[in-house]
Amino acid sequence: MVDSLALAVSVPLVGGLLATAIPKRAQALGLLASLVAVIAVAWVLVGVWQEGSLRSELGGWAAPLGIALVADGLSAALLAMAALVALGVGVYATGYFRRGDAAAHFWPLWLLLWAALNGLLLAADLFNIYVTLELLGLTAAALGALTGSVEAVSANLRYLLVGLLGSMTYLLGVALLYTAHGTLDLGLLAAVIQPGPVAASALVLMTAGLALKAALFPLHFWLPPAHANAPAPVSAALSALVVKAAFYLILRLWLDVFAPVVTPWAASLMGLLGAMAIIWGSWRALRSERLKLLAAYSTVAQIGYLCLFIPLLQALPPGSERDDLFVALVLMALTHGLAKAGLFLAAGLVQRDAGHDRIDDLGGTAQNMPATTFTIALAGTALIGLPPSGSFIGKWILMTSAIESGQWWWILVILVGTLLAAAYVFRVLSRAFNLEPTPRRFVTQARTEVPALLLALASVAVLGLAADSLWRLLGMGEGA
Amino acid sequence: MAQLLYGGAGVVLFALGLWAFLVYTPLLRKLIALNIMGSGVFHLLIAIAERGELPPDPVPHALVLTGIVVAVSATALALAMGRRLEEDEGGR
Amino acid sequence: MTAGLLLLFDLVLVTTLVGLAIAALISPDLRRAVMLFIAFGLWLALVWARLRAPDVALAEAAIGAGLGGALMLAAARRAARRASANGGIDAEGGEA
Amino acid sequence: MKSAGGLVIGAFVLLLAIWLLWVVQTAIDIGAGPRLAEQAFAGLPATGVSNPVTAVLLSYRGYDTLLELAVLLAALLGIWSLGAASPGFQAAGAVLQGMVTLVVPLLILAGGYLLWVGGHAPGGAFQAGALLGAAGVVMRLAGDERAGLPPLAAQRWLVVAGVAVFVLVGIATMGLGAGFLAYPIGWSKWLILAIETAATVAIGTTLAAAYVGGRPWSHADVSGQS
Amino acid sequence: MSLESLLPVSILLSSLLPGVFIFLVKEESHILRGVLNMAGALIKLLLVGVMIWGVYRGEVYETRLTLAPGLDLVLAADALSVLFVTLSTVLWLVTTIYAIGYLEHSPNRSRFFGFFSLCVSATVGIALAGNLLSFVIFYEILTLATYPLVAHRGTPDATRGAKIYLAYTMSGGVLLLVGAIWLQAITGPVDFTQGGYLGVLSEGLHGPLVAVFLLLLAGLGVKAAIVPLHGWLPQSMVAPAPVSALLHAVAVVKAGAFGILRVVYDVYGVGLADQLGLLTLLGILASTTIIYGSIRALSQDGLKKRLAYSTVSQVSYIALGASILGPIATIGGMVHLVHQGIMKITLFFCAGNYAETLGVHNVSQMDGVGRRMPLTTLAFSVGALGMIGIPPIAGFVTKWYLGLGAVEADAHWVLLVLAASSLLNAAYFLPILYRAWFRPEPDSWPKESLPQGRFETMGALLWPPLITAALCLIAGLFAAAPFSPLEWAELIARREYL
Repeated sequence: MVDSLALAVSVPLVGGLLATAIPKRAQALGLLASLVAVIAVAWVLVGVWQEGSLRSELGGWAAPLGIALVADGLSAALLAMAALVALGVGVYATGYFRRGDAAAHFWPLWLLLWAALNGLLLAADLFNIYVTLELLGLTAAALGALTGSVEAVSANLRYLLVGLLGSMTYLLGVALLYTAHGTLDLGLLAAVIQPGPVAASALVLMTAGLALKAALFPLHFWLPPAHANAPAPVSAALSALVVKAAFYLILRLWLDVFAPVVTPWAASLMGLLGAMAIIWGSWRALRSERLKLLAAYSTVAQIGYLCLFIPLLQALPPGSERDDLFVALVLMALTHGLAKAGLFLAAGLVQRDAGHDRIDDLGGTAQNMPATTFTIALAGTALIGLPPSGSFIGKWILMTSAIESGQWWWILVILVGTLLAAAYVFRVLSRAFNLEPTPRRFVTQARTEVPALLLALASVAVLGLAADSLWRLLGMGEGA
Repeated sequence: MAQLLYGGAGVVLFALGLWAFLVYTPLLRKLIALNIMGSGVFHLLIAIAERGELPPDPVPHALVLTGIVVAVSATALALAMGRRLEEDEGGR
Repeated sequence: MTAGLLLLFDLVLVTTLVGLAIAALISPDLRRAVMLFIAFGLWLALVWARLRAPDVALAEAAIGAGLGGALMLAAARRAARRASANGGIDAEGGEA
Repeated sequence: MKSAGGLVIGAFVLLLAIWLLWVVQTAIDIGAGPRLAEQAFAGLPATGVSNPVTAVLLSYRGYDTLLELAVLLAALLGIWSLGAASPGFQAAGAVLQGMVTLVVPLLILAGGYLLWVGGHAPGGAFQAGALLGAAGVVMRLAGDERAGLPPLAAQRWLVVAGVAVFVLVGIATMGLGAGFLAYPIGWSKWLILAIETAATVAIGTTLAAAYVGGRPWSHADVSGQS
Repeated sequence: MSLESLLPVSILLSSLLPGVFIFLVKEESHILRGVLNMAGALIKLLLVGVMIWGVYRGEVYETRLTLAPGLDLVLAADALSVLFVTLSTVLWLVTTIYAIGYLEHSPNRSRFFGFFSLCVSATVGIALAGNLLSFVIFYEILTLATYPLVAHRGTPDATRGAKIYLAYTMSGGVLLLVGAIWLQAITGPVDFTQGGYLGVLSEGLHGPLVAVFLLLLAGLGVKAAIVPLHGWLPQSMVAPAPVSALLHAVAVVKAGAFGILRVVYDVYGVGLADQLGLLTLLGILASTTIIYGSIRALSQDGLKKRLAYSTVSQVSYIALGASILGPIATIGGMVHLVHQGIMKITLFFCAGNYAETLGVHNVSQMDGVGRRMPLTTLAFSVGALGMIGIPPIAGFVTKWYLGLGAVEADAHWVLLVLAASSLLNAAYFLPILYRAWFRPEPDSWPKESLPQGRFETMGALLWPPLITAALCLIAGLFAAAPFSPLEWAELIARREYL
């Protein structure tokens, strides 16, 4: 019995070990491990596509004593996105880190981060989630500080501490649940959980801890400096994947495990925080002077969009409408993930070429790099939510649901957020239009520009036009 | 009764650590605070594992063991980052 | 040993533990704070031994209090050295 | 510490503590059962070890421990990426030196003992590894810049050893047709011992290297291209 | 997939794919870029020819892609879409020739032509959109693809114009989006249906339907430049002449007007729209725009600005036609979609020629241009007279049908609007013609660049306005011939009012 779920975690892990042990070959080994890991993830994806969901009991011990890995449509979709982004980031990194030394530090940590991410998405055990969260947080902070500049190290030290605070808070929630219910398995817990002070407190504690890690407004303060000062491939992974991973857990808890505990008031509060994140994040992105800071603030806003779904999902009874809304949420998360990865990778190229990333002074540089400017434009399209990107469809369904459930006020938030997003995206793009200089060719460095462009393109064209297959992937997983 | 007494102590430790984390700015103090917060949670887990006459529940023990190692790893990384900052500031 | 005596013993253990934690958290001198933290860790190990968790007690003493404490102590010593170099202005160590 | 803000935070934390105390009591009342204890003891014979904590750590929840070792490794990699280690302390006096020659072998011996008894008595890889690490710390304090560690190239292999053996065992059991980390009956005890040995070495090396606090003997620039 | 389902998407791809490749073409490869451009334009023309023939015979062409449950991207060809598709395709071909000549020596041509092709693809997508979702998708893509063209020159003026353009169209876009979503929340997914599909809804929903209409109208009105949402159009005249010509005479403003036609006829249905009082509202807005645009045009000295305000005014004839109940006015409105397009593009081509050849940008500099550039000025005169409504040029046909329709519907005030507008048209166009033909030439032109060919200017710049001017005459003279725009508009009206 070959267990694709365990492989999805252990392949990048082994890659990380090899890259640690043999630093001279770190890049080659890392790329090789990335390829194998992508195959493992594809295997999981095929399994979920055919079976609906996969479960494997590790160590031969069934839950609650053992730990299980579970892949349903949601985790499979996010795994696939992580694999795509990771592949893009990996190829990009070979062109980005010119010194072997930097690459030798990047690869082991990066592969461990990927392993943690896959582990988190597949985890079905509360304490195991804690361990993956810590692995994720440590590798992310270490990677973020890789440039070694004072800004990067201090921002990521703050990120590390905030992450630890979040983990501790989360762990207290886990301890309460184990005290009351004697199990750590998500599925078993969902079966026995009852509304009451313990469940409510555990949910609040865990959500607060995860919200810190997901940079949910008003706990987002650490994100912009940490993401803006990291090396570009790391920023891409942090913004696209690490933050989303924490949000994924919030989603799991609120929609699956704690569904009977969540009240309309609590869900509306999440929506409200999301609304504030959208407005605040977009506004700060608009006012940012640096491109990477803009992208980082836009991440704060995008997490807000995902939160808007929670009150609407909570209000809907199980059925096809709720399923549609749920898939729309996933679609939105995937689109943002790919788009934000593309945007950060492109921003890194602009920064490297110009020596800075001040938006007001980007004129000639951006113009001279058509492929990179295109990447920013495509990613921007997805961030605004314009067609044909996946987030357009997500937004359409979100707004439909807001109208149908009578919670029309969210629409106003979405509209304002959309216009603000358009303003900040086009503020950057307008720098790319001059008659001179005329770019020599479309692509200047294929190894870095093409992965960025493909990621952004995937967020716009693939997720937009092939969104229907996501319904099939998740529809089976959700057992609609 | 022991469960409640020790578990309550765990919660108190958690709260004390949280308070100190929020109130102090120096890195080392924040780390002490975080470690005491963590110890509080671990303490709660150890407390509920104790079952009087019966042998204690080994699962929380194992969780805490894992937690201790994770906490010390994070502390070590944070201290190294702090030292890097000190060196940079000292070099200016 | 009667139950009452045991409870008293427990109470003393817990009170000392919390007292050490408070002392470690609010001690004005950073190096003493770390020392107190180490003492707290060792006391915690003792309490856990009382709670029949010898494995964890060993680990906490060796890893949590021992190595964690050693790391912090080194940092505190550096901070103190720096503070004396700066004329004692920045006694609290690096900013987070 | 700003007094007004500190007061607000203090009040908030106090309320939180009271609320949590009540919740803990409620939780204990709800869950006053055996939780997982009985199952853990019932499964013990199949694990090949008699110390239940070791059974949980390496058999029932071995996967957690695997990732935990990865966390430790990640922390060290992070520390290494931050730059070179600072120079060690000046050579210690004769008294300390004498103590080192006594203490270090003792620590290593105790580590080996703890590792061995971990299967049936309190102890195991973490405690043993911690003692090895402590030996390194003592040597560093006594003036050995390397904290008794081998050269970097060998260190790299040692620090990955724990996770490597663990994950390879997992993949191997999977290849044998059992699940990931599902040790075949009869092999269990020895596989666990092998994993624990590797883990002990890795933990000891990692902790000592973390105490050294940076990449030794390499001063190349680590900054990325941004 | 059958041939019938492939045709609409092939028409879309015939400009999209060349567009994508053009981006990748090196700046120096003039010939490759030209070949890609022309091949795309010709293939599209061919495919559209097939489609015209098929739709005339009643064939159904439909490409359908399910994006999500209930959300289908539909490209379908009915008579109305064919009208718009044909217009854009023919004018794209002509404008491509013009643009190749116009941008001969200017930098960043790959970027320009790439986005130019994307714009045409988006316009064709709008024309073929088979439901409101598809319409919104292409409508937004059009916004995105035109922004780089407006900003193309990168001067502070261009950046500012592009910013204003974007602010208007994005705001309009989100209102349209909300309207479309609200409507779909009420009805569920429904394709455009001749005669509308909302008539069957209960009266209780009439309140929301009015609100939805206002949202849709606000969104479409921005691109159709209906007062007070027209502010972006004069500002966007900083764009290069081919952009102003194709996009601001044809693609963008027509997309808005076309959308209004779709909403009135194929979503609400004229009956329901009239019953809800929406036609009256539309009529008032359109009339106001017609008069206001003409008055503002009077005082513009910049030739392109004057043409822009003229566009503001003329595009609303289409909405006016839709607002009058009855098939004859419908024909007038629909046929103006084509007529206004070919007339206005002629005028913009000519304005571009004056600017390129002589450096003439303002009306006050146009004394005697007719002697210096007789052929261009001849084309300009045809376009201008057509706009005023002089027979036998195409514009006359429009005004005649609108007038007849107004009489038929007893909306006599429309005649007043038409008369006033025609007078104003004359007042701002005739002085130009007078200057051009009858004033003496000045001693020197502002910035004359001598043409290298036999004609008054480069051939690539001269032929397009002559062709479109000829089309204006043909559309007017042979209005009754089969497959003329008028005949086709009658076909649509017959099917709508069936």
